[in-house]
Amino acid sequence: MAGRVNDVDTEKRTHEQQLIRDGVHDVAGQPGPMPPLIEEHVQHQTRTLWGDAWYRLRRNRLALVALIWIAIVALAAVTADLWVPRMFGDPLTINTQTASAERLQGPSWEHPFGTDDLGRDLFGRVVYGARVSLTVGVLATLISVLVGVALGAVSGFYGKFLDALIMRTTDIFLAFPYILFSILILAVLPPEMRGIVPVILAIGLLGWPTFARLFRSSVLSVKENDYVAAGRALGASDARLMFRHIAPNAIAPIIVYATMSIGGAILTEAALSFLGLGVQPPGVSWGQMIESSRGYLVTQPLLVAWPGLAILSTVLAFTLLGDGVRDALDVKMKD
Amino acid sequence: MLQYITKRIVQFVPVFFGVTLALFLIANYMPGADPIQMRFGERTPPPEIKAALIKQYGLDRPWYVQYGKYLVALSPVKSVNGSLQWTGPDLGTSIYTGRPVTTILAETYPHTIRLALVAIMIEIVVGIGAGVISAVKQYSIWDVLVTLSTSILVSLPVFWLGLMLQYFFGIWLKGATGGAFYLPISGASSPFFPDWVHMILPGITLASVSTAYAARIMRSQLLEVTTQDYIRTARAKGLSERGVLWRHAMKNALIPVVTFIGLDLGAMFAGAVLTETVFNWPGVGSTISRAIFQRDFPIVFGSVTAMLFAVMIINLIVDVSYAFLDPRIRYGGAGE
Amino acid sequence: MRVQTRKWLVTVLVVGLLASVAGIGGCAPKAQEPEAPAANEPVKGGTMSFYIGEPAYIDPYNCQETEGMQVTQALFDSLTNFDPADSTKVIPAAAESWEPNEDATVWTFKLNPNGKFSDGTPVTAADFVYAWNRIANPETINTATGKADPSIISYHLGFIAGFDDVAAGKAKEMSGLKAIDDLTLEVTLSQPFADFEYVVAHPSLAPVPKALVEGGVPTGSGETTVAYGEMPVGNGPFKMAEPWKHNQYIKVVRNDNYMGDAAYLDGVEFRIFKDPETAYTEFEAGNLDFTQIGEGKINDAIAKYGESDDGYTVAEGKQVLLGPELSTYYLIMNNEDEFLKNKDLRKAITLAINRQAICDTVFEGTREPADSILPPGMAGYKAGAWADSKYDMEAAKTALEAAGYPGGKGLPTLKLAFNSGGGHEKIMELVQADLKAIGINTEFESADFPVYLKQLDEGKHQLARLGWVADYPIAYNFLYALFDSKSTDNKALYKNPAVDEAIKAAEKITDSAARAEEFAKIDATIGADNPVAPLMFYKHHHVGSARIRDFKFNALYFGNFEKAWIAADGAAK
Amino acid sequence: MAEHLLEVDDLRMHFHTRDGVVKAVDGVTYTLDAGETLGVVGESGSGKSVHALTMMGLVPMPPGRIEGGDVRFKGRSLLALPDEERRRIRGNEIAMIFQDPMTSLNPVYRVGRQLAEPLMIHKGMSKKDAWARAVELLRLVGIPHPESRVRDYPHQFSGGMRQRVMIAMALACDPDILIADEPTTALDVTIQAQIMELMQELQQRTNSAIIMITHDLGVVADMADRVLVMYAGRPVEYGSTDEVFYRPKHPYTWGLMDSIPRHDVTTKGELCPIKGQPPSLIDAPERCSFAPRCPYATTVCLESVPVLRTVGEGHLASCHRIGEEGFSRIELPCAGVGA
Repeated sequence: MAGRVNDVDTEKRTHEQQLIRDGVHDVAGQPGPMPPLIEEHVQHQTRTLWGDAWYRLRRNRLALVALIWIAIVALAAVTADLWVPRMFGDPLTINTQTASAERLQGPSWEHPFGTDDLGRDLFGRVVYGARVSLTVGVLATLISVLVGVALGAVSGFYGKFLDALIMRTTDIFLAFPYILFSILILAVLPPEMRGIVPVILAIGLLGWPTFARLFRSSVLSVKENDYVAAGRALGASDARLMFRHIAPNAIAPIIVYATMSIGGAILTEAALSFLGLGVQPPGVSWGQMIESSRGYLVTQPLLVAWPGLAILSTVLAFTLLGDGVRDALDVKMKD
Repeated sequence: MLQYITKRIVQFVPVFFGVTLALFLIANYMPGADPIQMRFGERTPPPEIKAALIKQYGLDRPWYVQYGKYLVALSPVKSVNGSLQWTGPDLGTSIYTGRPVTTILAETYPHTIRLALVAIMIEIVVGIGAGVISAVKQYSIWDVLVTLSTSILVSLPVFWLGLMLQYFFGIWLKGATGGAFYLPISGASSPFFPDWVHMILPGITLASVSTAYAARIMRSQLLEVTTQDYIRTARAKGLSERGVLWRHAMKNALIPVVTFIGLDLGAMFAGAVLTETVFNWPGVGSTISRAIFQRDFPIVFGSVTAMLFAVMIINLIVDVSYAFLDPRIRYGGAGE
Repeated sequence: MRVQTRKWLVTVLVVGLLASVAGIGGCAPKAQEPEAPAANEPVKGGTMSFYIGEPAYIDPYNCQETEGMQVTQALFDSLTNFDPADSTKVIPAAAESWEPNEDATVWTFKLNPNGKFSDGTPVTAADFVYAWNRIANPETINTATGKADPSIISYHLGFIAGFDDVAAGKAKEMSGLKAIDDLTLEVTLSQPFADFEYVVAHPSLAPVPKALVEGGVPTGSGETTVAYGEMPVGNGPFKMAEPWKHNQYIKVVRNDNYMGDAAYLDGVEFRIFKDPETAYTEFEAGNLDFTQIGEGKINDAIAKYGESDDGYTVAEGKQVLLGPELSTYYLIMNNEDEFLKNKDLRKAITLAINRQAICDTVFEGTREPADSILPPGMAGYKAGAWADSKYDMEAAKTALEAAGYPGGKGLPTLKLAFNSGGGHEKIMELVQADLKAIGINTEFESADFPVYLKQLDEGKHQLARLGWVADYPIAYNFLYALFDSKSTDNKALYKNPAVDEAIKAAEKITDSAARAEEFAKIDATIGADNPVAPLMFYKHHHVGSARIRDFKFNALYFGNFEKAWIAADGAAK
Repeated sequence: MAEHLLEVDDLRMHFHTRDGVVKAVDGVTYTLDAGETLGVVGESGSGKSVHALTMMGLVPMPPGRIEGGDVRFKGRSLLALPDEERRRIRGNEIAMIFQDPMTSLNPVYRVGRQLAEPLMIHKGMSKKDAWARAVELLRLVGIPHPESRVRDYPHQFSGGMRQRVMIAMALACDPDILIADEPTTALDVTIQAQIMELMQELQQRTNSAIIMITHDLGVVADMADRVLVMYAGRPVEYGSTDEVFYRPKHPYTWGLMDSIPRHDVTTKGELCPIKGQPPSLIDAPERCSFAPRCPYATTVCLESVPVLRTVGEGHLASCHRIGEEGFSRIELPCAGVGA
């Protein structure tokens, strides 16, 4: 049948600019040699996928604001010891002799958010609470990602029995309400084990099924691609295929989902602490602050409002950042 | 279709055994608790009484015997005096109150279902509505509003939203109107409000996150669907925009939304621990979480069992309706 | 009821709207406005709504917690009753009179001949025998489930001869319990116990009608009957209006067959909430007549509703009750622990705790620092009986030095255990801060209640919190249970043979004043050893609505519904 | 001059995106008469599909915006018509067939319903009549057992059958103009021929005009009366099929020709695809848009946009160098990138 017009479609702007540059330089003289088209295209993609994504992320104003906010919160949390006690008094220690005079003060220069019912600076407590929230969010997600990606890879790559086993296990995990599962696990732990570590483990180990499924389906679809078949034909080992070919291409949805998961983990930690299963006093976490000031909802609603707003703003930042990353990496995902 | 349902039920079996077995093992290998003592509070009972109770609950038996007994009791048909009879499943009695778990479930489940239905209604009406508006008026102020508010809603701690709603509608509003107008903020009923008024705030709270997701999914699906070739075909045929939207885009876009809402309904039937806790809603979620704290394992096992079955049935209904919406599933073979 | 409800809502809405349109400002609660002076005579009518948590049981045989007890004591009269005017005294109830023998081992009770159950059947001594054996028998059937469900409060009857045999399943009936005739009950005890007249006042020791317990209770609608446990029939001033609506409410109405004065109230609705916070909000909304005040709101409530004069009785504008309860919150120190067996260390700890700060911050000054394990209002209490139960940092430091740990040196981090979810975190945070101030480091070990209880049972704890609530206003109830070496409730593992002996001897003294004096001495003896650190005495933190009158909520946590009434012009608010 | 069935006059459709203005269609002009077939050829992104969608009013606006020109159908300006009237023309007087039959049918409705839809909308038929007509249409396009197939869902048809359904749907209302947008691209070679045959057969029967959008020069050579070659949103050459095929004037058309395997030229048997990429249409500079890829380009090509000028009998082309002395097609060595 008749030949077709060159039909490789691409609309990469940078690529186009380069073409024009090359072309225009040569127009005056002889038609210059064009770079080999196909290779150039692929090379370009692998070289600048992340660069492109970063470029697009930076252009997303909401995502940028979110990123900055997360950076501020993280910085404040990390450096809290250096400035919070000096500026607002140690928010983690109670002075029982002054507590009753200092308690439940409204916002002031000295205490921007006021003081809590035991006379401690609320702003400082919110800042310290960020430590727990961010730590739990990041570490729990990391655990979910590691476990999920590993099992998803095994499942997608080897299929058959292992696949069935892992997928049925995810069924079991997903059939049971997440929050109930974590309550159950945390509740039955011996009391000396309560605290931030089991919370991270519980959230992390309950979150893997989604990552496993996500990675598995990415692996399955990427596996079908020609270059994997080509790699296989060339005798590449499984591990090499996995790390060189499949993983880099299947990781984008994982990154997107992980970003959003951090927010989710922060919410879960808050919920668990609210139910009394998370961080135990004298540690501070936002959820636990809400729990312990719930009684003041009528008289001092701000006590409940501040930590809630801290959770909201931080999780919102991760949500928006996740949206931004998704758009930047151009990953199709269900909301 | 029948095959489809059978397959679903077959898939449920390992999930059921997996979850219940896991529960039994957790209950047995991480004891460290004395649920019987819980009944006596901070006062220590005479050992004979405690022994009698432990025996009565079979807590002195090995876990596999307990598990076996649980499975046998679960069977709704049992041999009574040598003949098989329909006795209904027996889920044992609560350690803490001594009441039958089935009775407790019969009291709590209606509340959970009521609240779930209200939340689902909100989700359908508000979620789908907002999603459609925001997709149809893409880039308009409405779209921005919907997108922003859904982002905020999915980032809200549910329990905090509940508390804030309690403050504004139960406490602040009451003060502001001199006590004339406010909403009840706890419980499922009171002599002062019709029952449905009690469902408003918990309903909104429970629906919040899901509504946001439903709106997001609806929006992205509708936007996705409207870029499909068959939508262009419909336009090329001369259909009006309204016709294109409602007749061609909606049904396709709704399929994933229906799935989401269905699964969500299933999840809600499992009880909304946080919402129920904040609003003191006497549903299965708060019952389970309280039972976990009290190590009242008969209630935990019973509720989880009921919950698993409820979720399975809902999922089944969702699958069937999904097939009803999408002929590619109904007639097997997804096209390509 | 329902119809009226809606009308009420609509009216409120309409009125509210009209008011706001007209700019009148709406209808605020009338609490502070002086009422017309007419209404000081009790009037009949009205239903009082009363907050409780979901009870475990309202059948007296197994009624243990305050929730169910509120209902039971409205439905039943036991042999005696605590005097509403002075809860350290008992007054006749189902029994007209009673008498112990010389060493308080045989008690004879004469029943009130007018005593009737609410269905009209007379109350006889046999009903008491039946009820009490039912409590003692570990095979007793829980009527609500139809299954064996041993009573967990049978310890009330532990002194009755033959109790041990019944509890062990060797006998069906207690040999010490005899119905001499319809109106005479004779109880023989296995050891002298002069405080027995207080024990029998407990609401769970009420008579029950055997026929209904075993055959079910007619609900009044058609032929249907329900289990006795769902709708108990008793001999008290009120009777169940309908079966228990679990997790929602329990409704009782005036019992016209009551032997005493008929109640003014038409009924009481015990409204069930999961937590007091919600109940309080409902109260503020005008939907409840009586509830607890949650933490953080007490001063606010006092400002709004006024403080009751005697701390127990609700009067208009003086609605917040802050009367002391007969219970003590204390910190156990494991007397067998490697470190805490050191008496001086215990002394240092108890001296280091700023009890006033706990009362002021966590409870807004509405609890009192404990200066003894016995609470005030109990016979035998003497202010300052435990000399070291006070905040004195310097003395604490000295004691710590004397203990061999100057400035805490040499002392490991001690475990401070408490049950989570009970609102103890803040108290423990304060304790922790105080101990740290003298150099004792502690770490929290919080657990869910059943786990916590098991830990205490196993004696693995070092420092732990507990609260002890008196069943009856007698010192024995505290001192024996908490400090006798044989008592299973002696979680401090305190062992002092002299104390054991003294308690036993005191119970032979039939003269109450002399007995109280003896117990006061025992209390001081124990206090010198600081086996525990009493932290504070509980106080009521309750509030009633402006429309209820003469409602007394006594130190033992019992509401006196039979004398309460509702002001005729009292609105729902 | 006699009124043409369709007159496209300097049509310009630009997309205003965040990255800049995309001049997707930038000055397309031609006429079409009843029974005539116009072939529109060009690479992807040359604006050939967009110009058809613009006529149909199927370009979402925004981001699209008509920057000038007009489309007159039977003397009436389509672009000026109110939406409602335009809708009445769509699918009724002007119908369109799309590239991918796999996705162009709504998966959740039976084909009968989808076929009946235009009939009910435009002809006011009852549901029953419309379905009866749908069966007829299926028979017309050669679908076996149309009585039962009409109740089937799209996924139950093969690709070729679906395109037949699409054609049936387009023909339902006997349109005056049928726009076929790469109707065979997604199909097997043998099926392609069948579909083309079917279209020609139906055209003879109904005397409708066809705009055949394709990048397949073979199809154009077989079917079209006239050819429009587009590049980067602009027409580069226009004329009768014979003129354009035998006397192509534009270097781009030459390139297209070179990329066809020709049986009449025996040299080497090598294919010479056009090197490089079609340009981005975003903020295209004012120059010949083909210049960067054009082996003949000189500095003049970078200075301004060439205009269409007559180069033969009804034959137009836009190249600065046409008419220049010594400007003619030369045999270029292929760069070795196989097709």
